[in-house]
Amino acid sequence: MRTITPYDAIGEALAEEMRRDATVLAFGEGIATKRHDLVAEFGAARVRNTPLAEGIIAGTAAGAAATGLRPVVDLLFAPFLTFSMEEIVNSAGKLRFLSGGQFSFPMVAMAMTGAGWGVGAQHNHNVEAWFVHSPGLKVVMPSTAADFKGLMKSSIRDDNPVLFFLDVALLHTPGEVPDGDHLVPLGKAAIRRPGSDVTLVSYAKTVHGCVAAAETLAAEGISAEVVDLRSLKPWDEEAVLASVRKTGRLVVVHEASRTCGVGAEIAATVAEEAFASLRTPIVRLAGPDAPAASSWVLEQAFVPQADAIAEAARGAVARTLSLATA
Amino acid sequence: MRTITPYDAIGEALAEEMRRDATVLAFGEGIATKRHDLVAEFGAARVRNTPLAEGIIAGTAAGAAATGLRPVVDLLFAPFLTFSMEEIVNSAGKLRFLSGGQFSFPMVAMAMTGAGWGVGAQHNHNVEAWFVHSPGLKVVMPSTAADFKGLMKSSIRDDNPVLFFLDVALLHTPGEVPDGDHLVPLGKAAIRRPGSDVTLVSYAKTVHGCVAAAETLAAEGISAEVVDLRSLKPWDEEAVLASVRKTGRLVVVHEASRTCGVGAEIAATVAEEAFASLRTPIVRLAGPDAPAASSWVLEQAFVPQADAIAEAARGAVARTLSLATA
Amino acid sequence: MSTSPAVPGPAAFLEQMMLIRAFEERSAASFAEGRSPGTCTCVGQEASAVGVVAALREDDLILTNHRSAGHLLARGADPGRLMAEIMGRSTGYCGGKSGTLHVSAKELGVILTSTIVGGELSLAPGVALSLSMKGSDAVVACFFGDGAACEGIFHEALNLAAVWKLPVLFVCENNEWQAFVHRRETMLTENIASRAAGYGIEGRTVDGNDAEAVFAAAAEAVERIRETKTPFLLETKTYRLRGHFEPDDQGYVDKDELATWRARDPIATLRSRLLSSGALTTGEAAAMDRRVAERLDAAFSFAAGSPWPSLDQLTTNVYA
Amino acid sequence: MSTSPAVPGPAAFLEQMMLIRAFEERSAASFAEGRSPGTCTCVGQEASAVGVVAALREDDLILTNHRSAGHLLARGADPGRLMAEIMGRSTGYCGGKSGTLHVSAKELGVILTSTIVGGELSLAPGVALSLSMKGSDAVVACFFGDGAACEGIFHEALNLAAVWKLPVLFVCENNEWQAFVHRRETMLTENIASRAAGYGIEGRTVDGNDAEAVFAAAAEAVERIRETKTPFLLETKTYRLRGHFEPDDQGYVDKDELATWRARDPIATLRSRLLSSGALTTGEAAAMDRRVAERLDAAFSFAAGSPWPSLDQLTTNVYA
Ligand SMILES: Cc1ncc(C[n+]2csc(CCOP(=O)(O)OP(=O)(O)O)c2C)c(N)n1
Ligand SMILES: Cc1ncc(C[n+]2csc(CCOP(=O)(O)OP(=O)(O)O)c2C)c(N)n1
Ligand SMILES: [Mg+2]
Ligand SMILES: [Mg+2]
Repeated sequence: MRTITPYDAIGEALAEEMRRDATVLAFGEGIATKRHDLVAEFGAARVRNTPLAEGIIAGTAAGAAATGLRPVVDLLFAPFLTFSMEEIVNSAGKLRFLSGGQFSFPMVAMAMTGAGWGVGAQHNHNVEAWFVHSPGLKVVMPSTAADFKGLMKSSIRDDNPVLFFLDVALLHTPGEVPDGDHLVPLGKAAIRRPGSDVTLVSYAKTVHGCVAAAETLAAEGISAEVVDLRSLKPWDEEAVLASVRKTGRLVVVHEASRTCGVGAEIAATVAEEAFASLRTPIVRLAGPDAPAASSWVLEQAFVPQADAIAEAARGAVARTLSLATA
Repeated sequence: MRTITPYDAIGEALAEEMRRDATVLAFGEGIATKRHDLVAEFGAARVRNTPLAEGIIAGTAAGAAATGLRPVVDLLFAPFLTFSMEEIVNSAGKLRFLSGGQFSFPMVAMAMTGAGWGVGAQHNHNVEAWFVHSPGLKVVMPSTAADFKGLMKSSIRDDNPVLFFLDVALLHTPGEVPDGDHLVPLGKAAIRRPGSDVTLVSYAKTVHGCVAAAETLAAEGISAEVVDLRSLKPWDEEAVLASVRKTGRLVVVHEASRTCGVGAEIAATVAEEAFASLRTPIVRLAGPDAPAASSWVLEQAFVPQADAIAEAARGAVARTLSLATA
Repeated sequence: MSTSPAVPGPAAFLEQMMLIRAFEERSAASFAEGRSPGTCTCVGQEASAVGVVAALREDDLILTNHRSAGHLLARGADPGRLMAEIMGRSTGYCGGKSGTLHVSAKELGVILTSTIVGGELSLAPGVALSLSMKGSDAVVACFFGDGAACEGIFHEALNLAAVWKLPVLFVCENNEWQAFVHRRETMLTENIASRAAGYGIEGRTVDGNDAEAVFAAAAEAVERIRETKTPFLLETKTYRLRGHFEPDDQGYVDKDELATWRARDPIATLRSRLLSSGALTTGEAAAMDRRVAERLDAAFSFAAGSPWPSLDQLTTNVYA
Repeated sequence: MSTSPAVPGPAAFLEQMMLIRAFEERSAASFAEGRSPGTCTCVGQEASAVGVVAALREDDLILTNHRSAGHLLARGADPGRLMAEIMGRSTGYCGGKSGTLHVSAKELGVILTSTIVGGELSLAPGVALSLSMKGSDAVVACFFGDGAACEGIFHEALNLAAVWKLPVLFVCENNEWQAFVHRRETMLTENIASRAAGYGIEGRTVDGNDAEAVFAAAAEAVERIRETKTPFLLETKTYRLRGHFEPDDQGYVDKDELATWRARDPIATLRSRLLSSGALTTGEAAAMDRRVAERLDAAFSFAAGSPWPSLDQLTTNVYA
């Protein structure tokens, strides 16, 4: 175990996978400048700066992936993905299917997102749900340094295009990372805290809000289970359903806007598959349906915080009780 | 009342609004060729062909909208919107907010979508949920010739960016359109058929499947209410909740892929807001999480059809009964 | 390393072009009969397809656009499997999933037909990157239209390929139309090849209706790419003689322009030139007609007789 | 129709540039003290900003990019409201919603600061379309970087503006850097103005560190645009003397290159030229220093003393 930042954990993951597999390469706007150690070890052909052009960065990744390479591309901030939607969605996501399985697209596209830097809505926009909604893609969004590393390594080894979202608020906060070839499988949630009264499902920075809320709630005698999805596509339906079947109550929390967000999918699936176990209405706690402001106070207020999460959980528990006693 | 195709209804809406308001103009790849009557009436400056470049078409619309014009742009097929995500999402959707309300973006972006032409996943991909998930945008997707006209006219008059999706399967099938200045407000659903046992919520082509299913069900003694959303953002929460509170059962139907689709938002909202009224698990019937194939048989199988809708509704009703008798 | 392709004779070009033309006309007829969906034919542009493809080695790779039947057939695609794909049958190159607009054929080195205008441009540099990182001296031929040259991805692709020294032959088939919009409505310059200078690479315009001229220009360009490891922009000037997408009555097309280009039909021109020079006898020409018709009869009956994909194909091949 | 702007003297340019430089340095200091978020300063590029903006009429409109403080201040923005915006206060031009990266000011004709590289290019033609459909002869100045010139939207915007004859002055501030990537890693050509030919429009490169030269070139370009109704691509060659975004130690920058350009600092150069020619006395120069310092003191205390936006602002101004 070492304590390193998620930023460094990503660096380790890249280095290890590039060492392991000569077809892995990385490119993006400034990656060769910022990760100069990778250039030093693997050479300029495998770690490249690019022109400022997100469309062709993603397209080049797709073309390279279709023909034997395993590119990792850094697209910087999630809103810049708007310039590479065509290549990611129409090419990387669909061409395996459209070719009848002739080609595959093993590539990873990284992008930072979320509140924390006060840079406003053209840098801070959580669009992971777009990709969850699009066929042929996988989507991950880790909350711990260990998962940044383990999920990145698994993403690079995956034979499909993976969107890898990095929550900026977490990127430079050190955390424990196991030594050795640490892999975290795509599609498996982590139970961050077991509990029996209410299930809190979340991912990325709001997982930490959920854990903090669970601690507060524990002091009040409410036992909250915190499920960290980690992978948003595929997402761990089994883990979520098992938890809700146990607790009977679900609060879904994320920073992304509520409407048609990942939380909607979780809530809808639970309302379909574990309806009979629900003892109380599902609650979604999410960012407002608005762009993110730059102003620090507004930026922070955008994100569901521990207090609000605890309050939502309390409400859910209280509501069932009152229904039961009515 | 006249019987015209949705394609012609859109033409009428454009002509009427251009006549009414000199700031309305239309441009796109071939619109001046295909709608030559508009060029004849309003001149080449107000109805323009463009170079083949969706990014700048959408960006030009946003720039023009910010400074006093009301552009309508034809972006042809929904998958081509991937080339204009930046302009639509980061500019048209966010800049009113980011400017503190200094600018507004009255523009309409049209795109065709859905099964019907056998042209495959790079022409046929229902991405309306992306825009529902993005702040500052409105989204409509009509199912009748009258709504194509009335919603287009309202969209042009709206001071916000509106994504207008045209289901290709409906575009050339004539339907009744009221005479005169026919307006349909954004955000209001239509009850296509009243009913009391189960609510079928849908939009675009699958509304017709729901109506057909409701007819079949009626013959079996099951009374289904069909709610046509028409607007996906804002969507008519009130109408859906009222219907579910009455029927206690919800089946949401759309062609778009299920995961994180509009149906997820409807289901999640109902699970939050009308939980106590639900007598049975919510059911979503949607396209598979896969690209659309070109082959006619696969293309049709992608779309939830009347039989499957009726079967889902029957299942919902039967399940409650068995729960009730259990 | 494969050897360079043999120089094909004009008669071989003629027969290839006739096959392509006949294929497209049957495909359009099949649409008109309601047996297949609409399609974008390459009628009028056959010389560009056969000339460029003939200049490629077997290990060179191809990406193309919605008007790809010519490129595929010139590359040796089986007309039966191609038509089966267009008809959405399980025996097509992509099992019916692609249909007419996204056909790829790995076995032929055809990585992509992109029906997203510009999609081929976005993937081409990456394909070339794979080749060059493998140490191969193969090149990638990327076919696109004058319309695609208006898309931002054209700019990004040419610039990246130039800066990274990627072996891409960018082939702009300038057919004067972009669906229902004339090229002149979309740019102030007459040529697209002149844009190459802005990226620091070479460009050249060639008569796209002359298969031999196209072949010569493409062969030279390919050679330069292999030598210099720098992309090249080749523009073939040609004309879309049929409509954009079936059905299309071309009512919006200037009659004189169409007549001018009909008179320059690449097939009729070459055929009559060969016949009048004696390089081809009427008997040989008739034999060509017969061979083409026979191949297409066989192809269409293979396709029409092939099974539909089974419904489980709805969700296969989504993930690896 | 507004009248043309008076020709500003070099002393006026100098004082404007000094204000901009001091504003940026204080803004960077404010970041370092944890009082405002990171920011992209235009240190080193002041001459390009003041020269172009001075060539505009009051009714001309501006779109710019993430390095916009110079353009805004040259246009007459209030440093207090600008700093308040950067600090996220309710008294900023956008009520604190924009922050440093998206400032617009309708009252100044500044339609947009785009922090999406290329966003300014995507909106500019539409803004120009509004002007020309209103029958105005005003122009749109669109500032962007050499990096933005690599984005596809650059290509699309220039081409559309050319074809539609839109009055846009495209100003490429070529500062040799694109965040952490040197311009030479992103293109094979030395100049961006040379790309104008590919769109059939005029382009010109000017010394971007000489405010008077920039002014002269911009004034001529604007005149041509008004006359010919054709866009123009003006490239100002300059250099980013500070890092990309605070904090940035520029450890990746070649020391010699930096030293060369430091020696060409547009403010120091002009100031010493004016002082040595006698056009400016040391007393006048000192008075300038004082005025600038006073204005900025006032601006920063206004900003720091301004209230934060109220939390209801989270969801206001989303829809009209
Ligand atoms: C991104 C995108 N925009 C628009 C279309 C619709 N469309 C298909 S082909 C075509 C014209 C293409 O023109 P060009 O590139 O010159 O090729 P051509 O058809 O002339 O061979 C258009 C507009 C598309 N398929 N993809
Ligand atoms: C679409 C997009 N891609 C990447 C970025 C990140 N970024 C911000 S500024 C910048 C460099 C811009 O270079 P240039 O256009 O030359 O402007 P300069 O900063 O040199 O003034 C980059 C890569 C961004 N903001 N937007
Ligand atoms: Mg063309
Ligand atoms: Mg720069």
